[in-house]
Amino acid sequence: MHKPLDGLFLSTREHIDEEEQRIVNTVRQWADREILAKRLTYLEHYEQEFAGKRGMLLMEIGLQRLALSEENGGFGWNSKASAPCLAAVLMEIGRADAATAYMSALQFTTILASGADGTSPIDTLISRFYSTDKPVNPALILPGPGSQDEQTPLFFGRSINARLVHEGDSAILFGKNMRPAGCGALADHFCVVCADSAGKPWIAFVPADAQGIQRGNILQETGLNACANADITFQHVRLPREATLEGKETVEGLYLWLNLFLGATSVGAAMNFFEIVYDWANTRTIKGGSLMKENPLCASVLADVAEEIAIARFLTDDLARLIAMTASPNGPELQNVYTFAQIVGYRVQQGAMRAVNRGLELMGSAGYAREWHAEKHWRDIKTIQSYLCGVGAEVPVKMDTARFFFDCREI
Amino acid sequence: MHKPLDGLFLSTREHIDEEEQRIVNTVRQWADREILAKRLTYLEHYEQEFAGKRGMLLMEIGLQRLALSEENGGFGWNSKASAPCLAAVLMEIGRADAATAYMSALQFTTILASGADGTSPIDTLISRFYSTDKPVNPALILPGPGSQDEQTPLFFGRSINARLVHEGDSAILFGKNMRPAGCGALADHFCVVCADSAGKPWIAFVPADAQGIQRGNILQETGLNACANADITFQHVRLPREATLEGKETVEGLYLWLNLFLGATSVGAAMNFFEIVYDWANTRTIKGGSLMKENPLCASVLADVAEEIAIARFLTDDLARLIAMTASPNGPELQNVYTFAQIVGYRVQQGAMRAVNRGLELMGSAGYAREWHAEKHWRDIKTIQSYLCGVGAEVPVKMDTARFFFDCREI
Amino acid sequence: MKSIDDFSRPEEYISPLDKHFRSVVRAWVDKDVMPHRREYDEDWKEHTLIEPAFDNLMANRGLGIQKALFPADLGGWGLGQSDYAFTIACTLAEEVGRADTAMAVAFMVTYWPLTTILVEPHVNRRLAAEFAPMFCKSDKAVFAALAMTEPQGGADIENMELLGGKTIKTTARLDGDEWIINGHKLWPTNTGGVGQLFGVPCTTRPGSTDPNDFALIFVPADMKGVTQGGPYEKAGMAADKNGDLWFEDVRVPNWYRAHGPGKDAQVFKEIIPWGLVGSMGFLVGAMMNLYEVLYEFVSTRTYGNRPLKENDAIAGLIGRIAGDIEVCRILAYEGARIGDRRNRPYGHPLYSEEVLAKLRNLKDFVCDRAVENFGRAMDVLGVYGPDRQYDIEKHWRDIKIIQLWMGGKQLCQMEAARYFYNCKTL
Amino acid sequence: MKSIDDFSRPEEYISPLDKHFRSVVRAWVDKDVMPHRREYDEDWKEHTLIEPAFDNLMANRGLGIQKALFPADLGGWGLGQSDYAFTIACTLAEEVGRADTAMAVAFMVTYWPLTTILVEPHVNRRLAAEFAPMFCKSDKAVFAALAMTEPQGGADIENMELLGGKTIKTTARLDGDEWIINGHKLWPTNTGGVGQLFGVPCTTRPGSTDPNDFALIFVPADMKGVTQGGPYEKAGMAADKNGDLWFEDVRVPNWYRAHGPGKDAQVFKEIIPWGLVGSMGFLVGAMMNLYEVLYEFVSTRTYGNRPLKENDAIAGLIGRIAGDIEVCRILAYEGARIGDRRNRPYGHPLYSEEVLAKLRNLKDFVCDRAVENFGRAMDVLGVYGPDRQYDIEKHWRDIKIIQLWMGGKQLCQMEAARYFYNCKTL
Repeated sequence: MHKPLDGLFLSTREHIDEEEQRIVNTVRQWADREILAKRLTYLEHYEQEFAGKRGMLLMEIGLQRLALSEENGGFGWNSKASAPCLAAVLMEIGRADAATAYMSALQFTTILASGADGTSPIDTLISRFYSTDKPVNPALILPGPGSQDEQTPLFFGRSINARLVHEGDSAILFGKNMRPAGCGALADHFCVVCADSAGKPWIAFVPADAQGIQRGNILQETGLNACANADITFQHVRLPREATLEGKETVEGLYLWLNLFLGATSVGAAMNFFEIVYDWANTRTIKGGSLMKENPLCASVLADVAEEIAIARFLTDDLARLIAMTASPNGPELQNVYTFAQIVGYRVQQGAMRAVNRGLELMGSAGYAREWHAEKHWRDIKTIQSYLCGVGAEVPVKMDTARFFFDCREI
Repeated sequence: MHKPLDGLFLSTREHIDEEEQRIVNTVRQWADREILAKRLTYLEHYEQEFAGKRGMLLMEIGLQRLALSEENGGFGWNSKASAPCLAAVLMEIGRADAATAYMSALQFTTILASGADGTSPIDTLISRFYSTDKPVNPALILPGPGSQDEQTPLFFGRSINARLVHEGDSAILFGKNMRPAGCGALADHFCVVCADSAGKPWIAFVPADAQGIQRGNILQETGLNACANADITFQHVRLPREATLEGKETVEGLYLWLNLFLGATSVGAAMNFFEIVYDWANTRTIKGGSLMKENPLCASVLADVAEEIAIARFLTDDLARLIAMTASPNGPELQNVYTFAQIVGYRVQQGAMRAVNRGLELMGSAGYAREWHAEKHWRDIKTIQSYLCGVGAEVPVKMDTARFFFDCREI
Repeated sequence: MKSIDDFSRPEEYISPLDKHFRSVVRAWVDKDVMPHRREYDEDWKEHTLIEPAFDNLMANRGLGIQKALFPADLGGWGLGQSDYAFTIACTLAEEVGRADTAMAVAFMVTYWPLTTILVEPHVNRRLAAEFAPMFCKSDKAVFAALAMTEPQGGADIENMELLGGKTIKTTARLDGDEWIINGHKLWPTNTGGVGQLFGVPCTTRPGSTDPNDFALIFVPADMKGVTQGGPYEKAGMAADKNGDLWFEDVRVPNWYRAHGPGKDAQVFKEIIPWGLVGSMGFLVGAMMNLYEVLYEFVSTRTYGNRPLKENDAIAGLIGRIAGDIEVCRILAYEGARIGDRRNRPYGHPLYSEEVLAKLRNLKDFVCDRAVENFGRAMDVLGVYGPDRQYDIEKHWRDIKIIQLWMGGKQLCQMEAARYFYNCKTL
Repeated sequence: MKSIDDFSRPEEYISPLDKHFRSVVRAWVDKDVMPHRREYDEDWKEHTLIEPAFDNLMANRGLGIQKALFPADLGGWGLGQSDYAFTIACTLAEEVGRADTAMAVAFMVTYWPLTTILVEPHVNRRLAAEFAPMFCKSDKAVFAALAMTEPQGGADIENMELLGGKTIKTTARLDGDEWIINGHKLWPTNTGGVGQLFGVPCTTRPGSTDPNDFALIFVPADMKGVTQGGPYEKAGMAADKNGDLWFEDVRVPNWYRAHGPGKDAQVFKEIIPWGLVGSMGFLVGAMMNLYEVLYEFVSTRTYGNRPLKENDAIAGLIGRIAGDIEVCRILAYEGARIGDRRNRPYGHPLYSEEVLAKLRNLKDFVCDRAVENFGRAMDVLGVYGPDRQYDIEKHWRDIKIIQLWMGGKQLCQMEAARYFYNCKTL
């Protein structure tokens, strides 16, 4: 397709300055030249060729240090005010490859959820970890499903399956066969939501080379194939105390960023899906001759595709702006933005998924053949959606929403 | 309910200054004191008591002149930059009474779609018409359904049923049994989309006392009962030429404003519905004793109510901001914003309607009894939604969307 | 033009009487209801227009259909003994619901309490004989009501599975050979002044969950101590009056209890399937009318100067509406058949968890489709959608209440989930 | 625990053979498919694991089910003569689809072209005798394919109502007592190397819309000039191979044409109902497996430290999933029955507009529910949703293709709309 996407999908972004836009544009060029133009090659030789492209993005363009504070050697997109720019960058990466964007989203989430203030010990620790000349593979272990036979501490109903015990200057981490949201098999570090003995939630930053970490077999998963996953066991893993951060608000903050970044990732992937469908609809004929796009029923399906993506992008931008607004003294409260982040996060994934499901309806077997690449977006976005749900589909988010709006106390 | 709605439903509004916010607050006080506090009374004695309250809003608070230019004696909220403020005001009125807000929405649409530049002849004409000490009742005649037996000029597929012929300094209007979007029976003027002999669309401003206007019987309609409707026939209605405005862009502009204003109206009504459901959920017990809101299934329905309204409000704010952005030299193009206005307009109505439909599920017969007022919002919003569709449900909007995003030429 | 009768039904289930019932009721609908139904909303309090139409359907001077369930030897038609009772009920619900679902519910709820004493295998001959003259010999429509809902608790009474009747506040105390009944009910169909006989679920021991303490007692409206309030004003369903009902030391003979301890709780559970199948029939009937109106509109009004139905996108949308009606009709008759299998070796009793859960599920499903499709249809009509002259908006207002009644959507969901997932604590 | 067999079926329609077929196929599924299906995705090219399983189902050394349609005197089971052919097809589709819908389609598509010559009232004895040995005497699974789709035009061939075959590019020319066939087909199930017999829709006069110029000709895969390409790599359905198929001056005897001018077009229309009912069966089977997996997960994993199913909101959500499965199963069997009514006075022929439109509608509906519910179920499993070990994600990938095949969703919508609204120009 030969139209600029920005001219089609409007945005109310007003918080991105020229310098920031330049970085967004650089990432778009990388996407166009390095990935989209060579996509069919990658289909055959994924492993060999693709990893290098991610390296180029993270190292040469420097995205691995984008969200690190200037104090710690980063680009300084480390505040809430950077939310719109970070989201914009992830959309561009997601358009090229959702798995690559997903890993950057986890990186950004790890950094920003840990404060990223340029001064705290954990920020220094994480910054040092990321300031390497190799791509860092991150993994998140979030609260999620519990098991019938055990009572766990909860984060708003979701089971926190990792336990934290503080011993002097150390923190010891336990947890058995926990399922990360992707990347478990290749993670260089884990960002883990865990609970102390009082049940209070914490975040722990865990380098993968720490003693006592076991990984299960590589899992076969629906999508995000570059994010090879495996179950993780922590057996008495000792961390420095400064690798942990306390409090429910910290975890809320993590979800807030995660919803934004995964939303941007899926919207990016969906925009490339739009490009694929655009090309299809502009060349495919039906009913013995007329162009598919000129048939009103097909056009209404095409409209669904565009509409869902447009709305998802709007909502992602809204969430980014809301997060940016919390940086100002009169900004909204965290609990409030947390609720909206959960709502918007789930709606964006749902919208992106609907866009793809609808688009596939028009593509027949081309939607399904690996060759056309449409099916990859479908599998990738679905995987992100399910990961983000954690457990119970949208119910945990619904409970968060009802709790906030209707003052429920027991759900 | 005793919580401020603003604290619950976040907004990304940044374009409202203190002065503007004061007006919004005044309208809210009017809503709380004059309408919401006395609602049960109105149920019995609607006609007698309610009309006066609208007069208070339009005359004493002065809303009838809000969107008029300062040059023509108005408050000066007459530019695209005023979109967020006007939408905010309509939400407050809609919360009190959708029909009252609907009539203000039609007023604002009439004024702004006609240019409202403070200098053009039509603006002067309309401003003079609105500068009276009685509430002006407006009605719109929009493109919509055509009839099997006639070919009409089209506005993107919708039939333009009124014809315009220019004769020297006059314009003559024709049209038979046309169905306005509400208010036909009591209109003081009509804002009519019509077509000239070449099929080009125009807007005409028609005072109701012009010669040659016939009204049909008062219709019984689902909701917006204060906006009594009737079919309208124009038989050689003569207007001054300056009461007409030319061009497809003019009609696109009209839809753009209409979508915003009706969106704000329905969101406002939905927010009051939220308050009703809030009270219900916080007092009603189920399963022999527990509070409804503490049951997870009911809570998830409550969450749907809040979520749909929150998203609808976000999207309305987004549309308002987009319209405001078109005022700046680098702003998006009209065709683009028109498409988004159609998408957002339809999604907002759909979301508001879903919120109400879900909420009613929990209210049992109270949802249905006139006494609780929930059913009024349900009927009012549904009426707005159907009016706005014009004909063919969301299909015309889908066609607009596909045309814009996929360059369809024949649909 | 395709007719509404082209929607599929499971042909193998249909009663031999179906054609006859359908044609006489449809003739009545077209003559007595269709010409007047647009005025019913304003007639909600007085029933000046509505009452004569009911008389023509229900009473002896008309079709006399109110006697249908009574045994033939008592002057009825004996449908209580039919193998097709549910399927015929579905047919009747459809035909009347097509014109006016409120009328359909008011007429069919008259049968509702009577099913507990007139349908095999639970015929109570003595009560049947007692009430037969009231229904079989009248030249006026006679309405009965099942007075379930109480002020506190909403759907709690319908939630028998969970609460076992423990929240029932209406009491029945045996005093010699009479029951003394005290309590306050509200919202039953056919109250607000029209009910002449009430089936009253009450408790003989307040707070008990023992099924033996649940009693279903028949109370004629003219007994001392029975008070009916006036009808509530509602968003729709004007032909169905609902109001308050008070019982103050009302005395009825002890044999006015439907069957006795234990059995009453069972027959009370058994009324639920009737209500659910009836609800589906009402909705399918209303949707068949939706199809008729929509067909006309999309054939004569245009978009792009061609009939709406010739635009592929609109065709897709209205095709989905017709397709949903087809689906719902199949499901409604399958639901009816689940009821009619009650006495067959491969069937399940009406009070079984299986029947209740499956019918709740089907009813929930059909309600959702109806609410969705009427809403969509109004939008297809656009500016004409809210206009009562186009007949869809009235159904839109009316059918929402079908989703809300009998415990509403969420109770349906819970019963289905309990059944399919063997949930213990919902 | 409730079992998958607790979902409703219209009991009155079920074949006396149902129980037998169901139990032997289920035993085969549990033994030969369930233990291996998670590895099928990697086996898409070679079918090293998949082929032996097919042999055990289809060939003489196993259940021998590939002979089912052939007349008994030719070595088959004579199901082509059964009054329950569609209903049994639905049962088989369900049972195999429960394990793997790709396997189900590959196995059942073998019947597909054969229905045109083996099912009453269209039995072509000569062709039946010709092909009977191939299927009835083999110790290996033998696959047939219906080679419809062509490179340009996509679903156009399935869109016979509208296009009358005018876009078909594959030609058949009579040369003496032989047909000479030329053309290029792609994506048929059971190509990519596995097909041994092809039913080939072709035209005897390119561009014609005259039904007499449509020919359905059988072509064994080993004829000179037949070339099968390798299988495509797809997002799912690994057990179903699809590829290109070229016919280059392929000569077959003139009596390999199914029936002849006019009749071929009719029997080609009649295959569509089989495909639609089969599709619904596959989906219901897959959803029954979804229920099994989901039941286990929601019973053992927790939210708020209680089993997921004991949370009312999650119960509501999974209850809706189970409820939809119930609904879809009822509809699938009603669809099957519409097929089995073809020879009854109250039924309609398979080629009739009525049957085609109604089955398209039901298939479209069931597809939507399946796509929706598998997607939801993955989210219920959350981080475990995308994991192949939980078996839902494979179905999720597989069943989407069922929505896309046979002309896809939009063709279904158009046929239903045409029928219900008598549209002329869609």
